[in-house]
Amino acid sequence: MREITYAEAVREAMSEKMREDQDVFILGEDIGVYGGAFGVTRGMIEEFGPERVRNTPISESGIAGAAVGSALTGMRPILELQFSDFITIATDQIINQAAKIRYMYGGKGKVPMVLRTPAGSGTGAAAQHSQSLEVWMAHIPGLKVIQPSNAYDAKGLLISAIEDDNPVIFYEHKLLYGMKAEVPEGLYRVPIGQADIKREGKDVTVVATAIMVPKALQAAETLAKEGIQVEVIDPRTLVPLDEQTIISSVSKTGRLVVVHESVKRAGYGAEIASMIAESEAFDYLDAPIQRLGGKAVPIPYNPELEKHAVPQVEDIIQAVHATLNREGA
Amino acid sequence: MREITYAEAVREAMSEKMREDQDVFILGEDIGVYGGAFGVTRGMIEEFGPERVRNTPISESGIAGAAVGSALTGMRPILELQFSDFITIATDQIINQAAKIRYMYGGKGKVPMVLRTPAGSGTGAAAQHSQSLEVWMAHIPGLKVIQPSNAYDAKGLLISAIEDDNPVIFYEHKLLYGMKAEVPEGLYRVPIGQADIKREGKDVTVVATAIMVPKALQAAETLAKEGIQVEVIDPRTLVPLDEQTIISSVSKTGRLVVVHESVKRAGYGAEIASMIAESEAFDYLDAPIQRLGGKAVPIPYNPELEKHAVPQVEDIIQAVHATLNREGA
Amino acid sequence: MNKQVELPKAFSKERLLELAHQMWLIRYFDEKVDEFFARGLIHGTTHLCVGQEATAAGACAVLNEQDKITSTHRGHGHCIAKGADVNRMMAELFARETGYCKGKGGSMHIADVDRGNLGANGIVGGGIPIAVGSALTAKMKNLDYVTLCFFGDGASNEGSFHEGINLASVWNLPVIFFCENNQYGMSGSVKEMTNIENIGDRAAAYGIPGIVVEGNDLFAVIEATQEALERARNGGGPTLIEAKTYRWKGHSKSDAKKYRTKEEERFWRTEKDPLVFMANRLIEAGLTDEQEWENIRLQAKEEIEAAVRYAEASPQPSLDSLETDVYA
Amino acid sequence: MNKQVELPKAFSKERLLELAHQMWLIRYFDEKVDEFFARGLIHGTTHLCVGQEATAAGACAVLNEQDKITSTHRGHGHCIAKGADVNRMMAELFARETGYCKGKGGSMHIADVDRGNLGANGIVGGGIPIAVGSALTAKMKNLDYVTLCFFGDGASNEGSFHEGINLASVWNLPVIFFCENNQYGMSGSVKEMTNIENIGDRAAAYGIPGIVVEGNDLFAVIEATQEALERARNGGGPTLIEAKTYRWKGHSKSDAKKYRTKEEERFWRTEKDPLVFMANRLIEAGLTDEQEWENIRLQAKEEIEAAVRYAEASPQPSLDSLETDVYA
Ligand SMILES: Cc1ncc(C[n+]2csc(CCOP(=O)(O)OP(=O)(O)O)c2C)c(N)n1
Ligand SMILES: Cc1ncc(C[n+]2csc(CCOP(=O)(O)OP(=O)(O)O)c2C)c(N)n1
Ligand SMILES: [Mg+2]
Ligand SMILES: [Mg+2]
Repeated sequence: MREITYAEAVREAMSEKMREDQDVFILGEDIGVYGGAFGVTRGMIEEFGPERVRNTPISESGIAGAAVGSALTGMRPILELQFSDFITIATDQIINQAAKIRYMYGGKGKVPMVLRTPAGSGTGAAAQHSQSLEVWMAHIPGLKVIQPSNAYDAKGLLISAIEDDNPVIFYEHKLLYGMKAEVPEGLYRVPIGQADIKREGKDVTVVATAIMVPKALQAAETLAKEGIQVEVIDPRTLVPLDEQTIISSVSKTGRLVVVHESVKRAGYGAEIASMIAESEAFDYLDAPIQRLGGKAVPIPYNPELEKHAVPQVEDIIQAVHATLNREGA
Repeated sequence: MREITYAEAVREAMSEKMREDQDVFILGEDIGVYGGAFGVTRGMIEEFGPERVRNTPISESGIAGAAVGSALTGMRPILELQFSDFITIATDQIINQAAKIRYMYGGKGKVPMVLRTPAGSGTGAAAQHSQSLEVWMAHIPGLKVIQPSNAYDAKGLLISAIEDDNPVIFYEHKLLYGMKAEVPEGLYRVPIGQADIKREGKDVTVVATAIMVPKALQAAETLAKEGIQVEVIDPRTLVPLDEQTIISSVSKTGRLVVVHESVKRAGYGAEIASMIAESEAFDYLDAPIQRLGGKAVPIPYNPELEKHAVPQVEDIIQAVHATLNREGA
Repeated sequence: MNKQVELPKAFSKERLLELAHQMWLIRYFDEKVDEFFARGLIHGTTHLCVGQEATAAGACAVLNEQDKITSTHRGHGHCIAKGADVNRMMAELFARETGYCKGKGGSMHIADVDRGNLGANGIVGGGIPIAVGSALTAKMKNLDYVTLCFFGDGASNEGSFHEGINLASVWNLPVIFFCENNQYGMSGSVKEMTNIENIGDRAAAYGIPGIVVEGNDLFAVIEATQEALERARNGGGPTLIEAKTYRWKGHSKSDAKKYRTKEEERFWRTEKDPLVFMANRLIEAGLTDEQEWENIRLQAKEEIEAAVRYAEASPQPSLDSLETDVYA
Repeated sequence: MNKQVELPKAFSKERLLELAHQMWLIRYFDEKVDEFFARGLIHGTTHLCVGQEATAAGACAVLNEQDKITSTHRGHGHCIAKGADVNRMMAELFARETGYCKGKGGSMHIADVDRGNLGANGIVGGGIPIAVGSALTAKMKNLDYVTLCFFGDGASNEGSFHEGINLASVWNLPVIFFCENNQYGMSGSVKEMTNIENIGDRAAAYGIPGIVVEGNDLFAVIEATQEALERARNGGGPTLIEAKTYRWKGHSKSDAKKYRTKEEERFWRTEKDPLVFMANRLIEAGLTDEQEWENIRLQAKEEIEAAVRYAEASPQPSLDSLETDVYA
């Protein structure tokens, strides 16, 4: 099958849905001829025109609200925020409005919108352009939260997200944009709420998200050479979370390492680790759960510092070793 | 010793610091003759005048930025946000600016500000005025996060917060405002980063925050009658977190229940539970950790529904029973 | 702003009396809510629009059923004026299952999306960009409706006001930004919170027309809104209307009103009551008399009593409903 | 806006030539950064202000050492104009320990708080309320400094613009809002993103003076800023200045510039170069000649080469520094 990049997969999902459904449109800053800050919408305004690929003023809260209002009245907007850090300017509309409208209104009205936004460090853009705040959104009832780790999942999940009748926050990772995978043409769906076992193994479960999935797979590869069989699980969607897949895996392996790029303290890894600590898998745990996450620092500019601010393949390998060197509890 | 309410304690901390230090001032919506949405600043404009008790337009992002800018240039602002839900409008200034400035500037500049804001449900104010989003702030490096559960702690912690050279988010709970405790006159400090054992016990550790502290104490009282000795720990400050006090307690009791009002999913309880699951206390755990938190719903208006959306005394009692009925793992 | 406008020609006598009835409904609804609050029989908080009946009624009077509104925390009047059933509104305030939001929303979140009320909003200014989005739908789907966005003088200092109006302007959307300037936010006087005479003048910052109107004169409000509505329907884009009015009551339940004088309150209550103004105009024009007017008033009053009975007789929502309606 | 302003009387010949030198420094600094970026030797992203030298230099020319600025993502010019050391700036772009931020901040976060540069900002509009806060300090502490807040045309559509200026206006603060209208945001043309002729006209929405000025004319910028500065120092409150200019380069590293025409670019480069304009004026006035001007240019060029050498010779920050500087 042909291979395309993650960015192309995201674009293709949007384009195919827009061809099919007139209610779907995109809005965001510089998504027109500029093609968006990361080139994801490149070429789309040429196909769909400026009404449906709608360049906006620099007004994150205004355009988020416009997305909410248009969704509430029958459109299916896709809002591109240039950097996920800018959710901080749009949070009222996302979490006080979009997430709560249906509930506050007693089950009437719906807000079928997708907020797509690139997250993560590794591009030298420093503290205000490199955050991973997905746990904020995962904490808010009424939202769904998606973090695809490869091009195939990105396309299939984005199609599901666009078809979903709820506000969906769709995190893209900047360092994944250029990575290729086999991606079918045409509409297909990856279900929201289904984790994916990216690699099977019996010795230790590594739950990784977004850019940490390829890193975990790389770590697993190295560890396999030492005879350690790592099972790598990608939740793919944080809300809803496919708890069962993770519980089953940990019940089998008895060991869990959770890894994400986002700051470790109060990151989503804490939810996964706690969920396991509360579940029936607890009784199968042979070692303390290990969480890996970003250090408690803003992302620095210097490339070496930047790299060390978030987990690397080596850290995952080390964590796996550490958990295996533990006697059963 | 005289007893005063939590709201009075907060006011006294501000007033005493303002008498002592000309750089301290308050800004916020309706904090003047109105006395603030919850009456916390009542009487202060009469003493300190409108320059230092500065009524603002309804512009959360603007006034948060004004606080940041004034702190960066030598003042020590206290920003009152009327409801903690409105942090959603000020998050850029709080987390992209205040929290990161010093780091981004390579250790130069400081932002000694306190953001005081009432959180929590129980007042019938419904979904947009009842949230507990403290975990958002706890996830952000560069901030300190405080959640006092009684009048004594509120005053002592607020004084510490005002004297701290960093941005501090100070969560007050609406239902605690009217509760009284013995509070000394004059300046005293409760250190930031020191948990408090509100009740000693040997059978199970309950870590509770804010309004859940009095509820946990009530549960402990009831359980004591059954011969169950609950240790109730109030972290008081989420960042920095006094991990050691919690680890020691759990190592002693072997059982942990974490309870907060905030939505359970990806709430701060997940951080506490995971921290324990990773710590040396793991080996002492005799039962899975139990987390109690708000249900995954926006806070509803109806008083009965509202009550059931967040943990109640009964739920804590049940969780303690459940954890005690478990065999050692 | 102070000239006396003509009675709206397009409005029959019946329609005008209907509006009188509506304004009385609004007044009595909020008077009743006030009473029940004071007696501790309603929970939460509430923001009453007594004294502001003419802005709600006048602005909505020219809208049709397809047109939409976004409302505010002080939204009971907008809601009634957009045609809501006072029974279900009152039931919502009583947190009953029969309420507009099944008891989940309360005063600040009453909505009736199907009939064009996109909802009250607890976030000051929060509804402004949402109204823009609604107008965007109309434009993109080629629908004929106009969206009218209510907000207060206080909200005009929020970033959402600026961003929302700028968006609507550059996209030339069919939306009316309707500012009810009741002189105060919670306590902050518009004179201290802005440095300009008229909020309507802010329209110039977006290249759209701004109109300042006497908000307690129903007919002036109708005239201004009609003009804006026609512009919007004809592709002329947004208008900012500022209607000067006054809230008689405190901001919300516990308000000592120290930020304003008793004299000022008395002036607005006695000299500028929108209902007295309307009665005088209609009687003057021979369209009603004191007896009929009194009947209308009593009729509205009784409907509100009935709404209370309806609400009180309605069931509480079941606990099972706590976790429903989160997702569609 | 198009009248030719007088050379500023308060400025000696030496001072004017110093400004010429500064403008050349700005130009060569950013040209050099561009080159190093293209060669992959600088990391991250950067926003160059080549073509906009007169706004940075002119606005800062009237400020004293105590006065403060807030800057933007496109901030190298502001930084140099406020007196920064180009060595330490370049070292920061090279992510070295000797950089202004010890390599932690990079292009978008250079600050020099002690000398009144409160920092560049990666958030469009983010610096506006911060400038207001800085001005508030001046007022509350009775300090004599004025804060000048740089931002772009794109930023003027952010809520922070509206909230910040309104606050400064009602508090009558000593602050100058200085909008560098370079015609585009990232790609969005100001003509499509606002519906008005001049961003300066938005001042009226806050009851403050608005000035629109030719941004590539150093002397016009100086005159306008001087007027605003005096107003601020004398308790007259804020001013909004809009300076029309143009960025020669793309928005940031990868910009095909499809949103504008080659002709437009050529026009600004050839007809409106702020350095050519300045040279002509000074030579015309007999304050310099071509030889001297050329020497100034070469001197600046060499300083930038030296800055590169300084940066390249500087050490990388140690890994230990990763976790320091988070808290004070
Ligand atoms: C974003 C936000 N800030 C503050 C509040 C608290 N608050 C509720 S109503 C109100 C005053 C609003 O004033 P205005 O817009 O003039 O409307 P009015 O109450 O006068 O109808 C305030 C400050 C809020 N609900 N939302
Ligand atoms: C809040 C926010 N939104 C979007 C961006 C991405 N961005 C960076 S610069 C820029 C354009 C800014 O335009 P303008 O204010 O005119 O400044 P200029 O780049 O022209 O100097 C954009 C959209 C950002 N950094 N911050
Ligand atoms: Mg008002
Ligand atoms: Mg620009």
